[in-house]
Amino acid sequence: MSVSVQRHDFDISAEITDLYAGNTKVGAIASFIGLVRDMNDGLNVTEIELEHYPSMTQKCLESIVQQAEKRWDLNGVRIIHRFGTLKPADQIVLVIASSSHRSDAFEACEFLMDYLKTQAPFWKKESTEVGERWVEARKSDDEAASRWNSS
Amino acid sequence: MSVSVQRHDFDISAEITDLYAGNTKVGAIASFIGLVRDMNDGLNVTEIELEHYPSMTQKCLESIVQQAEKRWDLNGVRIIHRFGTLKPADQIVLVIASSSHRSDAFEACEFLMDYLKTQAPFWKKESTEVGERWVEARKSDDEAASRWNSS
Amino acid sequence: MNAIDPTKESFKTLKNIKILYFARLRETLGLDQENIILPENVTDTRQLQKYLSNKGDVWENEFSQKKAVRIAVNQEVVMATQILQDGDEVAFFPPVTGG
Amino acid sequence: MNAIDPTKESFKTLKNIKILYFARLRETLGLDQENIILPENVTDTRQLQKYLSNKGDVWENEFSQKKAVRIAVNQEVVMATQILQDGDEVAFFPPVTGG
Repeated sequence: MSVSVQRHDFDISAEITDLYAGNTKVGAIASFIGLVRDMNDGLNVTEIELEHYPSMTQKCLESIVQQAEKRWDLNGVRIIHRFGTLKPADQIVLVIASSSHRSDAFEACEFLMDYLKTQAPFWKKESTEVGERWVEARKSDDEAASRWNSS
Repeated sequence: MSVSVQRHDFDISAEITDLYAGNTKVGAIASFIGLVRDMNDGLNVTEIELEHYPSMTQKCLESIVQQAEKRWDLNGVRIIHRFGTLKPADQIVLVIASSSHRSDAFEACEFLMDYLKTQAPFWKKESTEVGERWVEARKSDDEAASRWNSS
Repeated sequence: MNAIDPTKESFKTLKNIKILYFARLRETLGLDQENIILPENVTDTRQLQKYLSNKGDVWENEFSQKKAVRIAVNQEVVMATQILQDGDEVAFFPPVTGG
Repeated sequence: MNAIDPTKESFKTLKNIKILYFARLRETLGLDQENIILPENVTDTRQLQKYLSNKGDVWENEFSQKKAVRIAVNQEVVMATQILQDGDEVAFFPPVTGG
């Protein structure tokens, strides 16, 4: 398990290579990258500021990874989440789940993103054409996370 | 849309960068890499030979991509599938789906893999400790593909 | 779609088709492709399978429905029986195992 | 878990806690963290919220339940009311929006 909360950018190829290097049991690697979009809720976004709660963030992400490792047969998990000032098209988050089996890798990756979205202590503030604003949490994210309770 | 059937390896970072370069509408990139495992159905695999049906493969993969583009709101799709001789830990297949929204990217990526697995004309022959054998199709792959019909 | 070319009326039943064999079939039949003129009584994919099965030995083994064989006509998988046209490319192969 | 230290019996009700405010709360309150000694009548997270709300103005606005506020005690989100211990780190923040 490997969780990083960092200001600097990341490279998915390097992370994937690190994650499975030499492990010939891995047959499937599912990954997700979240990017800054230039538009949100009808306004142009020129920049975002990502704030977090350092002493909680790491613990929270590690706990999410442990939950995924209990539910699915995984060979490796990697999460990187950035903080600080980011611009449109910048990478925000990377989640990788590797497994012997495709469905485990896919489900774990989606679960990790859903839980991260609703539990990890990050907050986005957008700079828009009409000033700054804090991004509001989305009901659709809560719903996405809650479907893992029943399955 | 971009589909490649090729003998040579690929780099996921380069492919992702090509796919969304400059498109600040993209918020979510889901991807999948399939790798050669060193063990399958209880036998050690030292090498696989991937055969395909060239004039059909490209058409088939493009048709799968078109189906995904109809079902989900996608900004870009990329499929690379290799053929020829591959060894354990070698990359076989790459699927990338990008969207403004995470659930579209995830679902399209999983759909593309499920359909590719059951429809694209590729066949694997494994070299094992007890000789060569053609890999048998899996019922679980047919089931994975069929769930997209009802949803 | 059984279009008749009036300039070649006497050859109207002559259909040239190309057959491709992949993977296990290619190996057991020892053949990757062939061009054949369809016999008059072979007009669709099902009859073609029976015709190939009647060649006996490994052919019977592969085409007598004991083994799962998929059929594509002109690079598209056909699920039901399909009428064959002159110039068709017919491919026989096992269930796919890529990805 | 209300452990009593017999060597400090006269201070048994004194609880020092650290409070952190994040994102919108940090900005509207103009404060990112503070250390407080809990008043005797404030023993759990719900009472702490009421206590902060009673400071009026922006505090009332943020803590009178008009706005969604999440609470973490010692870096773990608490859903129900939780008893506060000496040394606890309590964080208040809006619903998270990372990823």
